[in-house]
Amino acid sequence: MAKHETPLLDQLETGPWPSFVTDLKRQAETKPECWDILGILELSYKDRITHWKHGGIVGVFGYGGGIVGRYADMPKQFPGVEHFHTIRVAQPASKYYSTANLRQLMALWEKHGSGMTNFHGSTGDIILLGTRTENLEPFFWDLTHDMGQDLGGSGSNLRTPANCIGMSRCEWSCYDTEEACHHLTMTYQDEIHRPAFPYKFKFKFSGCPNDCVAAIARSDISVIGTWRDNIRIDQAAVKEYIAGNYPSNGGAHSGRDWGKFDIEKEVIALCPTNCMWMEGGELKIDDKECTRCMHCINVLPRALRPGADQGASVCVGAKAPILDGAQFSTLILPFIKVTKDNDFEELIEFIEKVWDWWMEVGKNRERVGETMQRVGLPTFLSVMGVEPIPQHIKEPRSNPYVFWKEEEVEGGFERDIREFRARHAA
Amino acid sequence: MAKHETPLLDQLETGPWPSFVTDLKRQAETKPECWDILGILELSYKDRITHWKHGGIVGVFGYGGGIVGRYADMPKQFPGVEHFHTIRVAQPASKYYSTANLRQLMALWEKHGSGMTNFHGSTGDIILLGTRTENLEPFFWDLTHDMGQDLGGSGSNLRTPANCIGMSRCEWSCYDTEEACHHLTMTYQDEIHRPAFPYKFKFKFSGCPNDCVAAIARSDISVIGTWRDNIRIDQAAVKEYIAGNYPSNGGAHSGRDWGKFDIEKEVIALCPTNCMWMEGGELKIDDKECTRCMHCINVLPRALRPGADQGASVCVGAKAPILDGAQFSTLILPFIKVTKDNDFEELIEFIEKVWDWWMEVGKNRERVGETMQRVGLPTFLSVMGVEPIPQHIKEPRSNPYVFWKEEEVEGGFERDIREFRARHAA
Amino acid sequence: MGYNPQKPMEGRISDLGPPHYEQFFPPVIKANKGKWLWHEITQPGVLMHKSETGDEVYSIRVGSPRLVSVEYIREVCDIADKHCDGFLRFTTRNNIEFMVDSKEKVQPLLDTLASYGNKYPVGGTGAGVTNIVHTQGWVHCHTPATDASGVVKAVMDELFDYFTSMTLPAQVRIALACCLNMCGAVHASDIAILGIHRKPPMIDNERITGVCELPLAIASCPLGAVKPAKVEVDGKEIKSVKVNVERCMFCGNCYTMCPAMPLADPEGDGIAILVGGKVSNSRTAPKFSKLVIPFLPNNTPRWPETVQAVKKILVAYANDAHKYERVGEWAERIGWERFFEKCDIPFTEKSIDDYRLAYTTWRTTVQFKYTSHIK
Amino acid sequence: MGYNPQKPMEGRISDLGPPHYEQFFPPVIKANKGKWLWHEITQPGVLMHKSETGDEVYSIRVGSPRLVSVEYIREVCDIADKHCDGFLRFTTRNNIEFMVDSKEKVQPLLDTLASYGNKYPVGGTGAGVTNIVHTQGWVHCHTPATDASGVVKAVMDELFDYFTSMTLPAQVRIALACCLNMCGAVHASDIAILGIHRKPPMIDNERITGVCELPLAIASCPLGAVKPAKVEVDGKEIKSVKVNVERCMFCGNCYTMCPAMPLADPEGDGIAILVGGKVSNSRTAPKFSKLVIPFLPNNTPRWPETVQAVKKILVAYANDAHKYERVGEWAERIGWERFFEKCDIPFTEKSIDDYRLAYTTWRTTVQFKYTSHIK
Ligand code: SRM
Ligand code: SRM
Ligand code: SRM
Ligand code: SRM
Ligand code: SF4
Ligand code: SF4
Ligand code: SF4
Ligand code: SF4
Ligand code: SF4
Ligand code: SF4
Ligand code: SF4
Ligand code: SF4
Repeated sequence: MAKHETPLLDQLETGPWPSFVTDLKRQAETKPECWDILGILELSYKDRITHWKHGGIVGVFGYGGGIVGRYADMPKQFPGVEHFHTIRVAQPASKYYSTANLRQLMALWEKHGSGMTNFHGSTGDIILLGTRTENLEPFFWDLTHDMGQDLGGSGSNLRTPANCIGMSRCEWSCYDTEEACHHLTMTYQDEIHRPAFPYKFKFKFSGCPNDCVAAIARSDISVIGTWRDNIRIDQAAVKEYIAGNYPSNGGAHSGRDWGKFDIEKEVIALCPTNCMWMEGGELKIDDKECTRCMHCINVLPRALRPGADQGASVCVGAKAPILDGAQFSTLILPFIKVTKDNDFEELIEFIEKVWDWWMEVGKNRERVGETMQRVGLPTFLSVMGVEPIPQHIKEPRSNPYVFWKEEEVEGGFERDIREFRARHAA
Repeated sequence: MAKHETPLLDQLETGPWPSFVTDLKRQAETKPECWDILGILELSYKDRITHWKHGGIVGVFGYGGGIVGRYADMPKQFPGVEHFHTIRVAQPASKYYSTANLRQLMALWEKHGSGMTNFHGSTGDIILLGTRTENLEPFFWDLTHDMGQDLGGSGSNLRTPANCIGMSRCEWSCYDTEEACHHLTMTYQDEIHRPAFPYKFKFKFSGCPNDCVAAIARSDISVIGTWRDNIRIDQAAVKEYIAGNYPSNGGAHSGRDWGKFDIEKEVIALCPTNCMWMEGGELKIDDKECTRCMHCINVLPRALRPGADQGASVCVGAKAPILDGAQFSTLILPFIKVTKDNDFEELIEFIEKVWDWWMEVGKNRERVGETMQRVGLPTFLSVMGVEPIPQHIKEPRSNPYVFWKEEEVEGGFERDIREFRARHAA
Repeated sequence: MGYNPQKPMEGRISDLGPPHYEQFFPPVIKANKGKWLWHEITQPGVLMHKSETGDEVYSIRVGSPRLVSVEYIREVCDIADKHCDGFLRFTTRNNIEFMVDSKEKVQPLLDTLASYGNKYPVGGTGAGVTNIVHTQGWVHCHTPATDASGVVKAVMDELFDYFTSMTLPAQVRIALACCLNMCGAVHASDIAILGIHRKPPMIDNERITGVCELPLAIASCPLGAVKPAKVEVDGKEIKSVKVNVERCMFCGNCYTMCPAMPLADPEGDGIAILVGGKVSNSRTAPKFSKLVIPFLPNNTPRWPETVQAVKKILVAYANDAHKYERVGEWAERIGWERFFEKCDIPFTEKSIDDYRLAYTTWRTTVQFKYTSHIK
Repeated sequence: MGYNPQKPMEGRISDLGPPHYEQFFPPVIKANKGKWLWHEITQPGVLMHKSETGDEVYSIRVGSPRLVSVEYIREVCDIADKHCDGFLRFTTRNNIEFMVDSKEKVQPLLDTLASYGNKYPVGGTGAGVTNIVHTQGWVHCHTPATDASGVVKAVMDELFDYFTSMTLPAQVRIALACCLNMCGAVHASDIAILGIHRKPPMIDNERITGVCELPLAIASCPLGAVKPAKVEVDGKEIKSVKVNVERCMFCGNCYTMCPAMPLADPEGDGIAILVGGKVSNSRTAPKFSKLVIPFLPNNTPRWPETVQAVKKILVAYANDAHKYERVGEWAERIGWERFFEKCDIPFTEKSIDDYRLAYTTWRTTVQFKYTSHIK
């Protein structure tokens, strides 16, 4: 039944990890265009080079993003993938689904597309992989009308925000990442769908410094939960850990015999700030020295919890390496409250300040982190109206090249060389 | 008797630290030009600005360095310092002197100069501070003929090399810094006296990683002693330290009560590689993990000594911040033998390779460290014929921007776009 | 009804955004959101979260190839319908999580999963290897220097036991990106598999006029290697560009801006391995991955060199690192010179940075270890 | 005889180099070179080195202002003649060392030194403050932004007790440079006192033609702030330069290249304080000093603001650091936010790098401490 021989891809059907080739082949039985996916991919395996052409601007009316155009360079041989545009469907926060919802979406995709998907794309969208130009509008119609759902982002706009699972199933979340993500996504539908930025822009929301959505590595604005009071300690539970009655790190290391749990070695000595110690059988923390790295909490989840006065740190400017090398986000707001109670006011205000500025000064295809590098962190802070504090930096500058402003220097910059020379002959 | 009132400078005659003002005044009694030093300095204290003009090229015949020209911008008021050139006299290695030698030099300076000096300049020279142009040749004549001594460096040449006290009085020196410094200084008299480099070039020699001549911070070639076998341990002495019978760190901390010596806390826990431990009352070192930081040896000088197979690491490229920010020297040769037995052959060969290259590619006023930055470390290593090893870097690159060379890539760089397009339609 | 191409604007709905997440919560999640107290990984792939209400939720994590069919998703829905009241979720690393609200429901679910053969491997938790975050590769993208799904399949086949167990010193996050655009967090992964080009772009002079804005193409090059040029096409002089191949570091940014500058090539393209990145703030700050193997060939269909390289690093790490120590923390503790030795990776000058912040990576101390690198 | 200006080349000798060091060794040094086994600081300023021959040498270290007269050196020679067989040495930090070959000879030497009043302070060893390495300042140089010897005198008066004792957690190396050329190791000092300009250069159009090579002046500016310009001087148009003051960061490199671009100014010039540098490889690698106080005025003759700033940092360090911990190691352990707080130094944006490698200093983690900086 195979439309193309795939001797190379067939070799990816062995081995314990589930095989996308097997899956494609099964799907091809009902969606014959999948044979052409297999065929063109097999050809790439033979040629060791992609067979997709460069880009192609397609979309649905009124949206500047959400679809990535794609055409095969061998349309004759593989007519089923001649057009092979992907559709990015905005995922729900935390990526929970009902099977009803998923089945409905799958039915739509069976009707309008290739039958193949990515659950999920790296940004967070549901990726529907491959369809023809003429199917885009009908699919979009059904998606909006039948399912009440929408496309995600692509292009120079706000990309689909994403979040870690947060409070819905994690004990450490310091704000409601789902609600923050959803609320901001809804607030900025226009920014998601209609490109007006110098380049792409991403939000990601993690509930604590473990950063399970990798916000600090790959979002222009990274909102990462934290607290400002003391780590909550259950001393009885500490004792249970010491006694070996609770598994360290929630059992994460139970596959190997690491010996008896040793609180000194495994917690206290690994605390990066050395702010913990045992005293009278109790675990003590000098919380003002704690940098909330999460290590001790991670290792002793039944004994330690983040403090109760919770909020988030906001960092700005992460991106992939092109062009200047990769950037992590830089800490800009050490602590803000992030809550629906005030409609995420502080966060929204900050975001819009960043945007206003970046839209004005950002160059074409310049991520906000690059703009920050170009103008310098002091300038960025000043345009944001954020007072510079040592928390913004790892360490003070080691070069002495300070840009003094004229108004800071007594007497200003203007001087009379003749008057100077009268006192200091050349 | 004072020729000028010095109410401001007079305030520097109080306080416990010896006063250069008092010293100047006393010298002024026999060398009246010192009054003008005081006078012009007092004026600077009043005006808060220097009263020396920019440079001025003076020197002795046949030398391109050794003298820094200087003229006062108020010669009328301060005729004694109208010309105020400094003379850099090459210091002996380690800066040992006989009083006979010093007295003779002082007599010369009393005769030909201002009577003021710096013992020593930051590079290491004896600085004779201030004389007139017409005194330069007579001074040089007397210096060479009567004392058999010579000028040091200034300008775009090899600057006067300097060294730590080394084997002559330090138990940790891993090669003879004095002999190395002296030998290379004599070898390169021409390079010291006749500028032919793109910019200044400095050698400094420290006998061990404590680096008491700050070589790694301020010399284009930094030769720093090290060893490649095991730290020598006297276990009996270790016991004495533990018992509190020997003062830790050679008594360097004896001014304060730091409590009883604790080998675990003060040595083992501070070892940056964690390669030490106590076993059966003995101190053990896993020497292959040791990075020879010196800390344990510093703390236990009577118990530990550098290994016996000694030599030096050679680092390249330190400099002050202008223009790119300060640089420390970068480790290039992890270990070489540095010994008179082979006339410092390995070191000399390396130095000359650096010079040959730098003189060819270095731009005007570009220190070798800047040239290294400009061409990149891999290129520098390759022109030096040094095999790249991980010891050259703190960590591997985190960007993926590798410059592949055509010959490294199968099939080379040349390709036929038509042939490509035949297989990959645009 | 449906879309009517004759009246494209009629009845159009837009800006709906994603569905509200709450409607997809399994009941036990809905009831306990914000009330969770602690968790425990009861066996590889099975997490138990305990609520202050006394409720428990068991999450069974299942590896997925991410590139999945409609049929596959339907099958997953079948499983969720059977065991999980019709709910499920996906993790940030493309695993599937089936949640049940009591311990008793775990084993039947595991049994169902097992009944599909190797299709739904349970694991990816704790101190093991979880799913490889990856990108499109030859399945969809125009700029890849390698495939994505195929490499991931080959690597995960080899590392399968690390997915289903928790025997490593810490979690190990592996990511793959098929070009330097690095869609994902390859730049901050314990082990990163990165597609790279090694040949400079060709210039398609016959097409460049129509498809490129030359000033943008020229400006796109971070190293100024793209220069304006005049060339003759069919006897007519046209404006085009040329590339100074000496200055090219194969980033592909020019191709992103200009389709007439392709750089892909069967021999030129392949994989670089980077290691030691991390994202979490646990103990140490986030770290970038560092390039340790500059090139491995695109040896389809199973990339044996890449698979072995990843495995070798993982095994060396597993044998040597301390409990809780991530790959990058381990490498920094033992020193990179020792890392190369322990992993038996030949060191090349390609690992030495010569880009913009390069000086900060030079070794400006005489602290080093004697390894086999020093002859 | 002497130099004969009529025949300048006659009898000229050159390239003699420095005298051979060995002739200046005190006998005990000559006899024991390479044989030393260990040392001990028997009291502040007094080092004892023990040789494998059983010999001992006692070195008495004495602080010197470095800027010293012929008379001063003669006096030092008198002391060395009296006690040290006519030998002495200078350290790499401009202290004088008098060496004697037995313990008995120490006290008489100390007594002699004491007889000079405060002229020959004994100290500068071990965990204390040793001499301040410094430069020329207004005594000799053309580019200084502050004086050298005067500031050092004022600071050392205040820190005198730290020179004569060993009560600090570790050695503290203070250095002063009077301009950004940083003659010395100010860029790698525990505490650095640095003269800085804050006004852009003036252009002396009347003199520029004769004294400057304009292309060199233009090329000298690392930020391209110096541009060619045409100006009128005495009714004639000449070629000159102009400075874009917005881009100037007052490094003074243009003045070094071109005397017609002076930038010194009584109000503009002053002192910046940098801390946390080190040179030794002990425990941690060499570190650069970091700018923590951007500006203090040239308040002659005793620079009280500078003196107090240095003292404050030193006291905070003395109170808080662990044994063996250098200033920079302490700051990194407690975190720079805590450093500013403990030293009671107001943080300003001037401490935030915005030069070439700036990004590497940004805080790319959510690890931080709550200090008073967070409102
Ligand atoms: C589909 C997806 C990869 C995947 O398989 O998951 C993807 C695919 C593409 N990315 Fe991406 N990026 C995807 C997530 C990312 C991420 C990860 C993230 O968002 O968390 C990054 C790194 C983070 C960041 O934004 O820096 C990322 C960094 C890039 C870049 C480099 C951007 C930069 O500023 O350095 C490009 C280049 C560009 O924009 O021209 C890029 C460009 C592209 C393009 C559009 C190719 C191009 O040159 O125009 C790819 C289209 C592939 C295709 O044929 O469908 N993609 N891209 C991901 C989006 C799916 C989704 O919506 O969920
Ligand atoms: C005298 C001395 C300072 C002192 O008081 O000790 C000194 C004085 C001058 N230095 Fe220096 N430097 C002196 C040691 C240093 C050092 C320290 C060292 O050599 O260990 C450095 C830092 C290390 C380095 O080389 O990078 C140093 C880095 C500079 C620089 C910056 C060089 C650079 O590459 O960044 C300049 C600027 C220049 O060369 O134009 C400079 C320029 C100068 C000039 C010549 C001024 C100028 O702009 O042309 C000064 C002449 C002052 C005068 O009026 O006499 N001086 N200079 C030191 C030489 C004495 C001696 O020979 O022993
Ligand atoms: C389900 C998920 C969040 C989600 O919204 O989907 C999640 C869930 C949990 N993470 Fe995570 N993490 C998830 C992605 C991440 C990521 C992001 C990534 O890998 O791309 C990170 C950052 C990775 C990095 O640092 O490079 C991440 C770094 C952590 C850490 C930090 C560990 C460390 O030592 O660095 C912890 C704490 C721990 O494991 O001790 C953690 C802990 C946890 C806990 C224990 C939180 C809790 O109490 O429920 C969860 C179970 C851990 C487990 O699987 O062993 N989670 N976690 C993600 C599962 C991905 C997967 O399918 O494998
Ligand atoms: C005499 C001198 C060498 C010379 O050729 O003149 C010297 C001599 C000694 N140094 Fe040093 N050092 C000398 C300048 C230096 C310098 C250079 C500088 O300060 O400009 C350094 C690097 C400074 C830095 O790291 O910033 C230096 C870093 C050390 C260290 C490393 C300490 C550390 O913990 O970082 C040691 C080891 C120790 O003290 O435990 C050391 C140890 C020693 C010993 C104990 C070596 C020995 O066994 O004899 C000597 C006596 C130390 C003392 O004074 O307490 N010496 N020492 C220099 C005295 C300068 C002075 O007058 O104060
Ligand atoms: S980032 Fe924190 S809150 Fe979010 S899932 Fe991970 S551990 Fe939980
Ligand atoms: S969260 Fe991190 S810094 Fe804070 S006490 Fe725990 S281990 Fe230490
Ligand atoms: S650098 Fe080493 S060998 Fe030289 S004086 Fe200092 S401690 Fe001694
Ligand atoms: S020299 Fe340094 S690294 Fe080596 S054992 Fe001693 S303390 Fe450790
Ligand atoms: S990493 Fe590169 S090749 Fe892969 S999907 Fe992203 S843009 Fe395409
Ligand atoms: S691949 Fe990158 S470096 Fe090479 S020419 Fe294109 S943009 Fe420039
Ligand atoms: S630091 Fe500057 S002002 Fe001071 S001596 Fe050196 S060049 Fe002159
Ligand atoms: S002082 Fe420095 S930055 Fe300013 S114009 Fe001169 S060279 Fe340029």
